Amino acid sequence: MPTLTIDGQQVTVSKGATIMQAAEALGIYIPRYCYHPGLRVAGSCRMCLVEIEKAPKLDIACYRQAAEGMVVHTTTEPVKLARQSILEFLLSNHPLDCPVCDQSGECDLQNFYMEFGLYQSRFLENKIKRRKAFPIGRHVMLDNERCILCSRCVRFCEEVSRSHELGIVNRGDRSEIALREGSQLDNEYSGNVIDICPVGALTEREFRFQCRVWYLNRAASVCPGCSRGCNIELHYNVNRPHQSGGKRVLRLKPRFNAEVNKWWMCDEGRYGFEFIDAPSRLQDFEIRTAQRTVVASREQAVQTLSDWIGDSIDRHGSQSLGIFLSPKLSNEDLYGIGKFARHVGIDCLDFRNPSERPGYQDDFLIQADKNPNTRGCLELGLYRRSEDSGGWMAGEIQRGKVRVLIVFLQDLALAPEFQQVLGRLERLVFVGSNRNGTAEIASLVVPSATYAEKDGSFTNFEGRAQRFERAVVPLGSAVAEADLVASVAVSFGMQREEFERERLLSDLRREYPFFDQEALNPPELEWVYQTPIGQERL
Amino acid sequence: MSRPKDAMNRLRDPEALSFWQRTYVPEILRGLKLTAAHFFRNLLIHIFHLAGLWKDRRGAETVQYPEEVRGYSPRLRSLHRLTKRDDGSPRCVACMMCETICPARCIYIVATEHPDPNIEKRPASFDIDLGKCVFCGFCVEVCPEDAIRMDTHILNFAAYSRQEMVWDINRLLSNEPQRVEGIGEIRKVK
Amino acid sequence: MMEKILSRHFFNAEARKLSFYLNDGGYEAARNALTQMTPQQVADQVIRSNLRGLGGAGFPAGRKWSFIPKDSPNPRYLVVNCDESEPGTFKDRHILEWTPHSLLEGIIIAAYAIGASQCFIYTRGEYLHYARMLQAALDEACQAGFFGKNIWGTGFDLDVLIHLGAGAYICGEESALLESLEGKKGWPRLRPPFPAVSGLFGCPTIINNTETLSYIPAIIRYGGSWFAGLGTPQNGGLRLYSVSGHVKNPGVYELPLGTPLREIIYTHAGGIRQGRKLKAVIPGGSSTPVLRADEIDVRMDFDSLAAIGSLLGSAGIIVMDESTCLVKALAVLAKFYHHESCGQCTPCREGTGWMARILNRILDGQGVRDDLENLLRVAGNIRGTTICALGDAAAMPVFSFITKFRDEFESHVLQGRCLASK
Amino acid sequence: MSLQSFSDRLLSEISEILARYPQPRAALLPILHACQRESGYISRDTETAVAELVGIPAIDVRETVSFYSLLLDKPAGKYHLQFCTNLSCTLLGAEESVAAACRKLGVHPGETTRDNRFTLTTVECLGACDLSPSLQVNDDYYANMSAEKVNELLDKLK
Repeated sequence: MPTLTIDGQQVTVSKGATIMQAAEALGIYIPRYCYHPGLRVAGSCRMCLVEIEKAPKLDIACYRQAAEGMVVHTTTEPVKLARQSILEFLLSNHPLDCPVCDQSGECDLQNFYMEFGLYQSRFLENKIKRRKAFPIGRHVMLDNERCILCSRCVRFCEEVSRSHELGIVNRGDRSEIALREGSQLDNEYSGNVIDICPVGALTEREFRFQCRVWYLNRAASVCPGCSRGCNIELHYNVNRPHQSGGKRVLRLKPRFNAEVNKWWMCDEGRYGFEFIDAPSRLQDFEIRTAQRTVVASREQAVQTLSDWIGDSIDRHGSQSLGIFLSPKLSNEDLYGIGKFARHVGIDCLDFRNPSERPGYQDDFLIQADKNPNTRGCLELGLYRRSEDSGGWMAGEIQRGKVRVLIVFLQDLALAPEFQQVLGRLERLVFVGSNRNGTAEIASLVVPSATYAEKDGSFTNFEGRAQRFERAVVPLGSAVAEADLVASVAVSFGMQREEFERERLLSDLRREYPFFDQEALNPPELEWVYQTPIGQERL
Repeated sequence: MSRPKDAMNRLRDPEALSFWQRTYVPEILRGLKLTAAHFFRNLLIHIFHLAGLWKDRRGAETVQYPEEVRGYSPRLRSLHRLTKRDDGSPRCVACMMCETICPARCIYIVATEHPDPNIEKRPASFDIDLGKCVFCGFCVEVCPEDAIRMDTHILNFAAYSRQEMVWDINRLLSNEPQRVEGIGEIRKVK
Repeated sequence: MMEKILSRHFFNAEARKLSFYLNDGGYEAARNALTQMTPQQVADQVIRSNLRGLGGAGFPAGRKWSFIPKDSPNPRYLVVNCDESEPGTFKDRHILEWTPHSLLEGIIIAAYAIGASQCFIYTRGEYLHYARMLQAALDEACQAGFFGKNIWGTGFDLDVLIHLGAGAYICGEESALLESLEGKKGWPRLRPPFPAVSGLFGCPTIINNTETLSYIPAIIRYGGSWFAGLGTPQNGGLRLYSVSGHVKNPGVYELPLGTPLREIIYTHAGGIRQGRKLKAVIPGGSSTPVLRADEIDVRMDFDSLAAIGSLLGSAGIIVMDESTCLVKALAVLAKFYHHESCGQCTPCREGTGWMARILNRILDGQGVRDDLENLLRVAGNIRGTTICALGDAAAMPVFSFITKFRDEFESHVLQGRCLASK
Repeated sequence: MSLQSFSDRLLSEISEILARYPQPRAALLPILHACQRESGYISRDTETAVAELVGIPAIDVRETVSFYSLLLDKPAGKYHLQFCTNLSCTLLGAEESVAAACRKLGVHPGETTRDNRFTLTTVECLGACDLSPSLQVNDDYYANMSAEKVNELLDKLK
């Protein structure tokens, strides 16, 4: 347990910790390019050179281990000079591409240059020309001129994705990133190399020219792509909608969580946000009769729904109502719906879509269950334990027991069990964000908010409940499921306050001790892979 | 630091006026002389003009806008134009610097791919809403490519609708720079 | 007393044969070491000899051996650095060509001292011809039972493998050499750990220069103190000086450490050719700081050269006469370091190319006033900030050439005029 | 394409090499040398095949081949002329020999003659400064080159 002094502050770190880690513990930021906490130390960029007393020359903080009594300086003149010179070297062959580079605004070369740079070019020679802007995979563009050879991407492909696509070929200043002949950077985690690239050498094809990053806002969220629940950030553009053709959510970035996903996320999750602004989004309440479909106001729709529920209870009892939930709903929405169901006596509930098959999974992040909140549904007990899948409800409809079915998000029309029987229902209500087969035949369609448009929490497969925060307002007339239920529940004598987000969460935690977790504390934005965007200036 | 203070003192203590200055009479007479001279000069020249004489002399000193204009200064910030590459395509690389700095938020750019990877980016559309523009010139200052300028000397771009006040990339590209000559000189507009 | 050890039979083709070497008392020292000495006694003799590493850094060879951890369960390796790529140095080539058995015998003794049963000889790929000569010698020695299992019935096994590099100066740097030996590109490793602790395949590894090992048989045979007595204090024994450039007789000269540079140039190498005047000397291979003609009265040993701001390096003496344009000379060296920088760490990768381009521009008559300051500044920014010593090696000539011959450089930059007399 | 195109002789040489090293990867350089001796250069297909043999990713072989200047990734002529242009050789006029060779063969450094007989390259120190200016043709060293000696040599090699 060595104790060392950095910039006059003492800190004790565990044995084997580096100066970089010790400095981080003190909140001292040492600039770096090749160092990434999730990868083997390369020690090649030399940006993190620090002064160690009694050492003959500067040494790199990312590799040198802390030793007892070590005295380190990170802001002295020799250190500043070293940083300036490293930046000057890096820029000597780096093109002045910032105007067209998607990385500008979140580029470490820009940021560190503004902070530590020399501000006066003394480089009179011609820059080395290399191949620019070519795709090297489904999601990634490479620009060899911009590359500073930090080798983060190479190490990522060696150590994390273990796919070994990238390498550094040639030597000296002819070195460049290259792929194996005829191959592509197409592993399941390829998007991460974009995040860890400190400059604009690796950029995202999907995000290309969609928006300058300083227009982006960020929201802490949880990936809904599978039951891993990777912590993510939603980056959305509402300042300059014209730049990205009206699309609001433009990209997802992983958010550091040591227990869940570290610094990474998979491509499937990363590019699985298109549905948020897709043309298939439902934006209006629709009431459908045999003859025609009319757009209704929220009040009309809520009234209709309340009437149908009340009517069915009056005529056939609460057993005639069925609710088909979705493991894509948040804990709070599920709990709110469950609360209402209990209040009016509906116990015909399930969430397991019989047509859903397990998907691809690997031994790193990707889970076979592509729903973010299956565990939450299970913990809340919103299913019939005696049955092994949700298909039993088709039987209840067939037998004429369930007459009104409210379906959340799921496309039951795809499930063979339900295809035959949905027509037998008196009323089919669909609540969902995007149009699907079930929405097409529903007599009432309620547009609902996606996870990007509301606050909530998902419980991942390990039982970790994690909060996500709202990024954008719901599209069109879309409402959060719990809000819809709240409006309906008022007609049945419940208080609207019972369905407020914070109240739902606190009730949930009280009623189900399982959810009383540390992880449910409000998320904090943690920028681990890049220095913050200077958003406050706009 | 002495000069501002000095100036302040001078403001407070002007030089003492002489006797004649305190009477104001000479200054009043001088003023009258100037206006009277103009009055009689204009009267005379206009009468001669009526008679078809002295046509090469200006009648009044006032500029007969819009039939006449004065030569503008090169610093004048007039209607924007987008500069062109040798092949006629816009120099603009859609970096959004002007859109970012614009205090009136009147610039709207949509970026797209340029076929040449050495240029990489170009504007798919570039609109300036002149109804919002405050002609601060920040867009010109900030442009890293010298792609936008305000040297057309066009000032009469009024329109009948808000929509017409939005200039798109084609209109902006078709604007040409105005050669600066005879700053302040009065010219007839053909 | 013998004046020469390794070079006694240079240019005698018979000498590379095992029979000749055995007649000369060859392999006796190795047999003695293995049968009558403990590894520690062997190491003690080498420490006593003051033999310092002859690859460039000058680290005491015996002490290096002592860094092997005593308790490591991993196999130990002996690696012979025969990459010899330092411009101006060609002594190892002579050893391979004329006295390969000295090296092989030295390997047996050193391997015994450090407890290695596998040795790799890393030779540069260009030396294929000389590597074949060494291989022939090795085959003979194997036939005679000097290598393989249970050597001289002592139970000591030793296998030697000659490994050819493929053209990369950086692989003479010991950790890059190990990477190359492992089949990777020659990117130097971060230290610590040092190779003695974790080297080849993560096992304890001792890397010695060819010349160093070749002297060991004589040290064991005649004793460490005898060898130490041949040189100046702290700088034991003899060494092979490679002399090239504008001298009458370029070649390898085996002389005691501490022989004055003037004597080497004028007495042994025959002086400057065509009766010209001496202008500058690089004393220890291209990366060592250059000396002016008035500085050649220095003794050629580690400490004396360090005292006047230069280095003994690999003792590759490059002599330049008055007809030499030093801007051109430095540009050639800068081009070399640019070509050979491995590209791993930033300062060397970008800086070597930058310096080479500035110097080329100056040679083309396109120099500008700030160029010399810029060169010094770039060199200063490379020095001490890189992973391995190549950065320093690239920076040192730039400093020494510009500071010692500033007028020549200024004349080139400011007047576009070369001061070299043609 | 892979190992099938390797001759039996080469394959047995490779397996011999592999047997001598404690780890297969360490045998990479000798194997590449063997491949280059066989076909004059190392093609991308050869790289892939070698990667398979040694059990490492193909990009690692690519990195290695591109790093070392003696490993060629395109064919050289029958005679590969490598002129040392480092300091000792330049001091004694290496550039004149290079220029003479360029003139005679009608190529620039780094190029191969159209009949594929000669490839001319300038290289860094060959470790033969006592023989300056030195020239390596394939594996053989030639000492004390001059413009005349280069011309003579080229005539002989033709």
